Amino acid sequence: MTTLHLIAVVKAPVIDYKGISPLFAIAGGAVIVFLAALIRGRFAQRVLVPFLTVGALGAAIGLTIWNWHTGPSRPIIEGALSTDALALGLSLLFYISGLATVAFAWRSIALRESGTGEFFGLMLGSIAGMNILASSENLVTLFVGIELLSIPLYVMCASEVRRATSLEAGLKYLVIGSVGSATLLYGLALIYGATGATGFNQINNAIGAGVNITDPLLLTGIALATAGLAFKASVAPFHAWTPDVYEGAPTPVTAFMAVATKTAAFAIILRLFDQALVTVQVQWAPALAALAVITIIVGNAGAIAQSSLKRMLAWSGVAQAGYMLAGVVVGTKLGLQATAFYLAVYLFMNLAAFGVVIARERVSEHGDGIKSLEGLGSASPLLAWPMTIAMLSLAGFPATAGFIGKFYLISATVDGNWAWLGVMIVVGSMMSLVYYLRVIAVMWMNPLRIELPGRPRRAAREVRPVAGWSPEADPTAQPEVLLVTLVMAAATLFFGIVPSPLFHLAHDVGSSLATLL
Amino acid sequence: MNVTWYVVLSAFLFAIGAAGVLTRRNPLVVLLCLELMLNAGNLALIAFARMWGNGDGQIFALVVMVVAACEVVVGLGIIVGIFRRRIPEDVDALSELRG
Amino acid sequence: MSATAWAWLVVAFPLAGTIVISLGWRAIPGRLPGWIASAMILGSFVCSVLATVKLQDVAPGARHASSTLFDYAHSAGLNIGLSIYVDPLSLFMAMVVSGVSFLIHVYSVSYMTSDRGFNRYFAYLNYFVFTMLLLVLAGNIIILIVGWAGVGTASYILISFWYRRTTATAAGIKAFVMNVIGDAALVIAAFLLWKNAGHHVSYAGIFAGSKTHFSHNQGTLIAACLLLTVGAFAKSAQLPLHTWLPDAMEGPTPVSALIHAATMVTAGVYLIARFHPLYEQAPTAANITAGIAAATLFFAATCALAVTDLKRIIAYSTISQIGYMMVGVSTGGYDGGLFHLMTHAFFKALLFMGAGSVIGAMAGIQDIDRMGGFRKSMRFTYITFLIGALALAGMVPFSGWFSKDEILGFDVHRGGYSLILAIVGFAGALLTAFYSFRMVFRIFHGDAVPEAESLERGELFHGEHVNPMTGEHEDTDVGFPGAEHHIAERELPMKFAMGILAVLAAIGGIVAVPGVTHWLRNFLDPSFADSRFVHTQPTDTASWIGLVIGAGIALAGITTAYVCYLRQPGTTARLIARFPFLHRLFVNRWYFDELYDAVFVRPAATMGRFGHYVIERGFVQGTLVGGATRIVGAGTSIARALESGYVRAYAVLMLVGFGGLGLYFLLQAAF
Amino acid sequence: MTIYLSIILFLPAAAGLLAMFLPRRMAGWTLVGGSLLALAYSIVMLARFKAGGGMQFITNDNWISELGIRYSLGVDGLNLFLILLTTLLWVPASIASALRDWDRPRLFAFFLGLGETAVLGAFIAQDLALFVVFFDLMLVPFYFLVGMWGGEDRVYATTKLVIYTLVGSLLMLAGAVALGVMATPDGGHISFSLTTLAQHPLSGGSQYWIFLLFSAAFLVKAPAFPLHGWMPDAYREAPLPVILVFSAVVSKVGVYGFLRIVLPVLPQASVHFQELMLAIAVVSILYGSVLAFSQDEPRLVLGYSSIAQLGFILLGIFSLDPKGGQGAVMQMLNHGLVTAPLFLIIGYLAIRAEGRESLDWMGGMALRAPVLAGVFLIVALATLAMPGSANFIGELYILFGTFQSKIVYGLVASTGVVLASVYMIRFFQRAMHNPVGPHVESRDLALGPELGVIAPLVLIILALGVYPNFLLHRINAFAPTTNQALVALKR
Repeated sequence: MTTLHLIAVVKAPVIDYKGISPLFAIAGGAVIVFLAALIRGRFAQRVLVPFLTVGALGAAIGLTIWNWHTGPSRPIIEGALSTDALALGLSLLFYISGLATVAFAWRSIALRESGTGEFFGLMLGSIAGMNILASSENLVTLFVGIELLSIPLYVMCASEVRRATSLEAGLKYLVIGSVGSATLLYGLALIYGATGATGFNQINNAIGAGVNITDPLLLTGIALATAGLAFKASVAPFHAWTPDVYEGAPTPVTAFMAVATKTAAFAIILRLFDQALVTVQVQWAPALAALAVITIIVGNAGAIAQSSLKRMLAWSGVAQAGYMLAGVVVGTKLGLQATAFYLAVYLFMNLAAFGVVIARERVSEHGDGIKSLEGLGSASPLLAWPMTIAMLSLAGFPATAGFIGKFYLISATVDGNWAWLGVMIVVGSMMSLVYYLRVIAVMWMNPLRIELPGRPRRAAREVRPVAGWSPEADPTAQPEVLLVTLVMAAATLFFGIVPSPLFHLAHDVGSSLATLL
Repeated sequence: MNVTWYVVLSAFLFAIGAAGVLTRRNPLVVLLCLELMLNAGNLALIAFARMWGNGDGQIFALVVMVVAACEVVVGLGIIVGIFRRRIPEDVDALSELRG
Repeated sequence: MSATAWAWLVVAFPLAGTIVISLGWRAIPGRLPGWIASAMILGSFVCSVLATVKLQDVAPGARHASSTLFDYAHSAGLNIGLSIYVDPLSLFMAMVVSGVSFLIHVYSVSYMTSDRGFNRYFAYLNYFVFTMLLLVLAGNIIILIVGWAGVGTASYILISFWYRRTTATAAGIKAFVMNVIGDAALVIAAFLLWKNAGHHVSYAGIFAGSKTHFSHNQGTLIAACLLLTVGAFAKSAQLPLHTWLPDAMEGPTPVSALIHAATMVTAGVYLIARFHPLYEQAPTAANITAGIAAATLFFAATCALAVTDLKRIIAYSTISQIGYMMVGVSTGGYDGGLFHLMTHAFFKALLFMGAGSVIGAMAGIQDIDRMGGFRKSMRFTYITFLIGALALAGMVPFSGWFSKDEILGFDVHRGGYSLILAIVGFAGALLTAFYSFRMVFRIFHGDAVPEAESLERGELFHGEHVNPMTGEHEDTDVGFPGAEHHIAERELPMKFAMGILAVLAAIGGIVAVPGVTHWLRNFLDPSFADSRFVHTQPTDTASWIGLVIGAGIALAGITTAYVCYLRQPGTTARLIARFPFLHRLFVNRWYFDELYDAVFVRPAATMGRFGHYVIERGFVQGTLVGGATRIVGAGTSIARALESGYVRAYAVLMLVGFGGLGLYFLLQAAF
Repeated sequence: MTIYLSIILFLPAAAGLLAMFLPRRMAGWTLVGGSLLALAYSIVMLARFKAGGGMQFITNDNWISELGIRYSLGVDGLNLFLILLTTLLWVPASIASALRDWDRPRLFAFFLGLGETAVLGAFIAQDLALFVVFFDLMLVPFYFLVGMWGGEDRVYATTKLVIYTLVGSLLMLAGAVALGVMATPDGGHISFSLTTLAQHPLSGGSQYWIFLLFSAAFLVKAPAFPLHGWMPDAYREAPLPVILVFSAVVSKVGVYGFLRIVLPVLPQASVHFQELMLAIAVVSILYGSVLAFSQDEPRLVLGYSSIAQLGFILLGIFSLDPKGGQGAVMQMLNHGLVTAPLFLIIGYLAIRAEGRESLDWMGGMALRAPVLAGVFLIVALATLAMPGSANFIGELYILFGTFQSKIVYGLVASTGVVLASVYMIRFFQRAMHNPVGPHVESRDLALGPELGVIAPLVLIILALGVYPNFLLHRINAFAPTTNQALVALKR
């Protein structure tokens, strides 16, 4: 009789095909890319497949804009997926980072090791996962999204199969990631157990109505879920995988993970906490605040004294996650907007930085070591300037988007009566100066010595220069990377001086969660 | 009958799995332990579904199984790659990246 | 033209001279800068005389005028105009200053001829006269301070005029710093008066305000007056701020004559005379001032007995004489004090000029033990120097006799505390007479030293250029008066200046001969009409008795000196052998320099080193900077130690984090 | 025509940007042209400035409405002369750097111009957030200028400089945001306009901690003891034209912030912490002076002396008395005006001592360089606030203000006057007087490149010494806005 009951429950959901079209574009694009990759020949591999990938992403962007709307979310698949400005806005970020990754990866070793189609197909799959995650309405789709996001990434990390560290990164990411998702799953299970619902809104209503907000089952569930998501957003103490995986993975993948994965993670964190669990904010806010502080401190502390740029950026990514978490903690509309704004800014400055790293590691005998930037200011300003802008922006200097982002976050914290958290952000930025400025110094001031406090590291991994390039090749030898870098740096500057467009987007995003005041 | 025992059992399973991940050094065993953790989640889901009398949990569990399968596949693939590189299959040996 | 207009010209002339000479330093040939400078000073002397004449026209009650060029600083309740104030007192000072300055300029023209810094010298000298006249004519206390510091600067640059001499530069910075102490004291005094006397900085305003705002002998007023005294003492080298003046003799001799004898150092006397209403309202301050001044006059005289450096002897005598003036003006004997100021300017400048002439003949050597027997070879110098010495000793009928004894007579007449001061004064007079003739006899009498003999033969002895202090040989770049000796005998301008001063020193007394002439008093009285002591003057008979006593003392002193140095040479040696302690005390100037070195200079240097090595290196760089660095470094190594690279360790970390979270939430659940 | 402050503000940066795209030789002179234009324009501004006319030449547009940041500029008695000081002193700095041949001169010109724009922005801004933006932006060009063209240890020095100063200004950022957010009434639109903030003062408690954040920023910038850790390295390593403007102009931004922001916006806190700040000021005066006369490097003599001088300025500000405030403003200008020539002179001395920048290697230079000696003497005397210089009037006002409110601090501070005379005269003597140093070749100022640069500054110093009221009369304008309120509040 329960089976009958089940059959009665399970019925085909209503699907809004317009709303789901971006997801289709991506998923379909993935399939097409996989198929097209079967075609032999240099043209197909070097041109067609990347072109198709770009096409899919472009289409997705177009459809997203077509779908753009503000206000409360509209269901795509009844009770499973829904779309609103939060989902749409953040998925735009996924697509942009996807495009950037295509450019970054085009000449990469990973591509030839793993095969073009596989690489790009997996990337599109991962983006699809992020898309689902961002617009998920319910614990199941949340989990599906997370896994669809992660599993391709595990592969991509390990895609340079000839390189031990790449494999190591892959396995580490897999193991830790699986622990994370298991934890998350268990947490979700407990939340379900406590509330009896999987839909976010139902959970919210349940907590509001029947369930006691101090129900240990629910709270344990929240704790576990928090841990699982914090892992994805590489929030301390769940950050440990980040530096290793970032360093080990092929740099384009690192760039992709750094921006897209983090954005997706924050998308779902925002949804879960500010939509499903907003009524118990008093309960989780202090915990998240504590996490944010730990993350800021640990991230910045770790980034100092790194001699590998990728590793340094990984640590700084951890720190930045801490800043953004502060925006989540306050649980206000302003906080949501600030976080979304910062996510966008974060994308620009990190992609700019990674672009330079990629361009350099292919030609420099120091690989991604900080030494690879030595004297870049005079050697090739075209690369030095974007890096400089990115670093200044990450450090939060004015006239860069990073400054506005921090400003916004701090005002959100103060506005939500979390002023001390704002001060913590500031303290973190102080620590961060040490390593950001060192990068600039290396590029411009060809210093007599780069002082590295802490224990000395082994020489940074060496990358075989791509065939036929001389070490002092000018950046225009890889125009696609240069282009992305310059665009991103320009965006960083532009939005530092004229941030209003981003503010409008952030404002729309803010309007999407009706649960916030 | 009371659903609590199922939950407790699942908790035990989860703990065992976690312990395995922490203690075992062979990547294959680690993968198995991860499976254990996921399935602990499944058990809990089923139990709660039973408790609430709605299907969400069961559907969830089905999805999780698929996912788990995918994870294992990827994991095994990477392990094979490692094996090819003649790296001893010992998770502690994979510690070149650190600091 | 009004009196103030002339007064502005008085100030303007030397300023113009300074600018012209310093800008035209290369264009103007030969001795011309010297003559330009002298002409400028002459101009301001004439103008001050004219101003005086103008002022005499009006009734005695109205003999004061002030004029303001523009607002110097005017905001926030502080209104300072760039203004001058003309009354008999200021004009008297102006005349004395410009007059003596003119003569000394003339003297310098030949004295400095062979110096490579000729033009610079006269630019400085004119600048000094400018600031000095600004000081005496200033219309409010702030402008007074401006002039006050100006003369300090001028004295500094002229003391270290021969800047290659480390001794000169050391003396310069010493003098400068001590003067700045005085300036600071004046600023504070100015504030106290401004705040408590009704927000005025002009003299008239301050005095009117102090009448109404201060009760008799009120604490604040005493404090203000004592601060004024500190300023005055710093400038006039009274105890305990006197140590810079003897060292200031590093400057060229005419500078010593002008700044460190005749004019600048007497500015303190002017200051107290100018602020006499305050001192009369705060007798305590006046008495303290007078007491210290009396101590100074005696102390300095004792030093003058013992030191053997010619210029320093005169310097100490200057300190001592200024002590007399200070006693005079701070006990109410304004006429006497200023009278002595004038006569002292004459005879002391004269003495310095003579000394300069002698030093020229000695090729820069200043030690009187090395001198002797110049009587015949330098007759003119001898006579003038003798006149100066007699005036200084207070011998009948020279100017010093009248002026010194007018002060002492007044104090005796006033009685009480002043009587004690007067007695000290008489004692000092004895010493004065002795040491002044010690100089005369040691330099001009006795057996002729080689320099003197060669001079008699008409040939000029060319000595090595040595630093008289350190005795080290110096490159001629340093610049010297006596590349070929400019001694009064050969140089007309020097003779001219010394001659005039000799006459003045001799007959300067006639301006106030008790019972005969009251020119000076009649002239000055309008400035002191409001004084309590304006009518407490000794009768003429009493004054004459005082004069006779003074003459007697002077005579006694001179005779003693005669006995010691001419009749029975070696007496002094026996005295020294008898009282070695006293001699050591006097020769070392009562160890003041050593004291200050130990109390101020060395501690300051130590503090500097301490600050540099301990606080700066240790605290600021070490603790603050280093500490922060170490903390961050520690955090870094911890964060990276956790990043061990072992997957399982990471899993542990995650579970720990989860444990923390779970614990927190369960606690939430519990409460 | 009205004065558009934006022109003054962005002209230098524009010139620097232009220089980036011109041939190397022209780069330096392009910047000189730009700074001269800015100077000329600001002189016109001075001519049109109405004393006592309150805030003038106002620009007030939206910049980032979402954050309530407005692009609002204005000039009043408080910042009028600081703007002029900036535009004036950038001229000798840019000339000095144009005369010297750097590597990468175009970049140098760009950063120097950017620096001027940032400093001007900090002075002109009438919106707290805008002020913060420019205040932080200032560091970027100076970071590069010191780090790329500095001495041996330049990277260490510049990193230390930027981190030190930015630690302060980041705290200020937090404070500023908090201020703006807290001051807005619920539902009201957030605003950082200084006038608005001054009208809605916060409650005492939050005023206090915000005050501390701001002071941290400003005291580090000044620098005041004990927050001057960056100073010795930066002064030692920075190229001369850069340290010239840094010491003469940039160091004023901090103390300016006290007058422009802290006093009007946080009155209770200012009164509450008055004694603390006065104590810091006095300690800075004494400590700076004492260290100044135990240094052998001219740059450090100036460095520590500026600690002392800024201590005086701080003293005047926190006397919370109109006289003190005006004296402080005046002293900012005077200190800038004397510091710049002193740094130029250090350059000239170094040239004549075979490039050795140490007093031990100098001495006796006056012999064949009377003009240099004279100029040096005038500037040195002005620096130690010799009566007759505008510096004296500045210090007089500061001391009067301090005596008025807290006489004890004033008395202690006045010993600083004496110490100043010690270290400045020592500096002068050890360079110009005494026997000739072994490696000194004494020759007078070259007419064009040396005298031509320094003479105008010296003339200005002299002119202001004769007629200081020229400054006071116009500075007076701001007194009512800040100090009166405080005085009233203290009663």
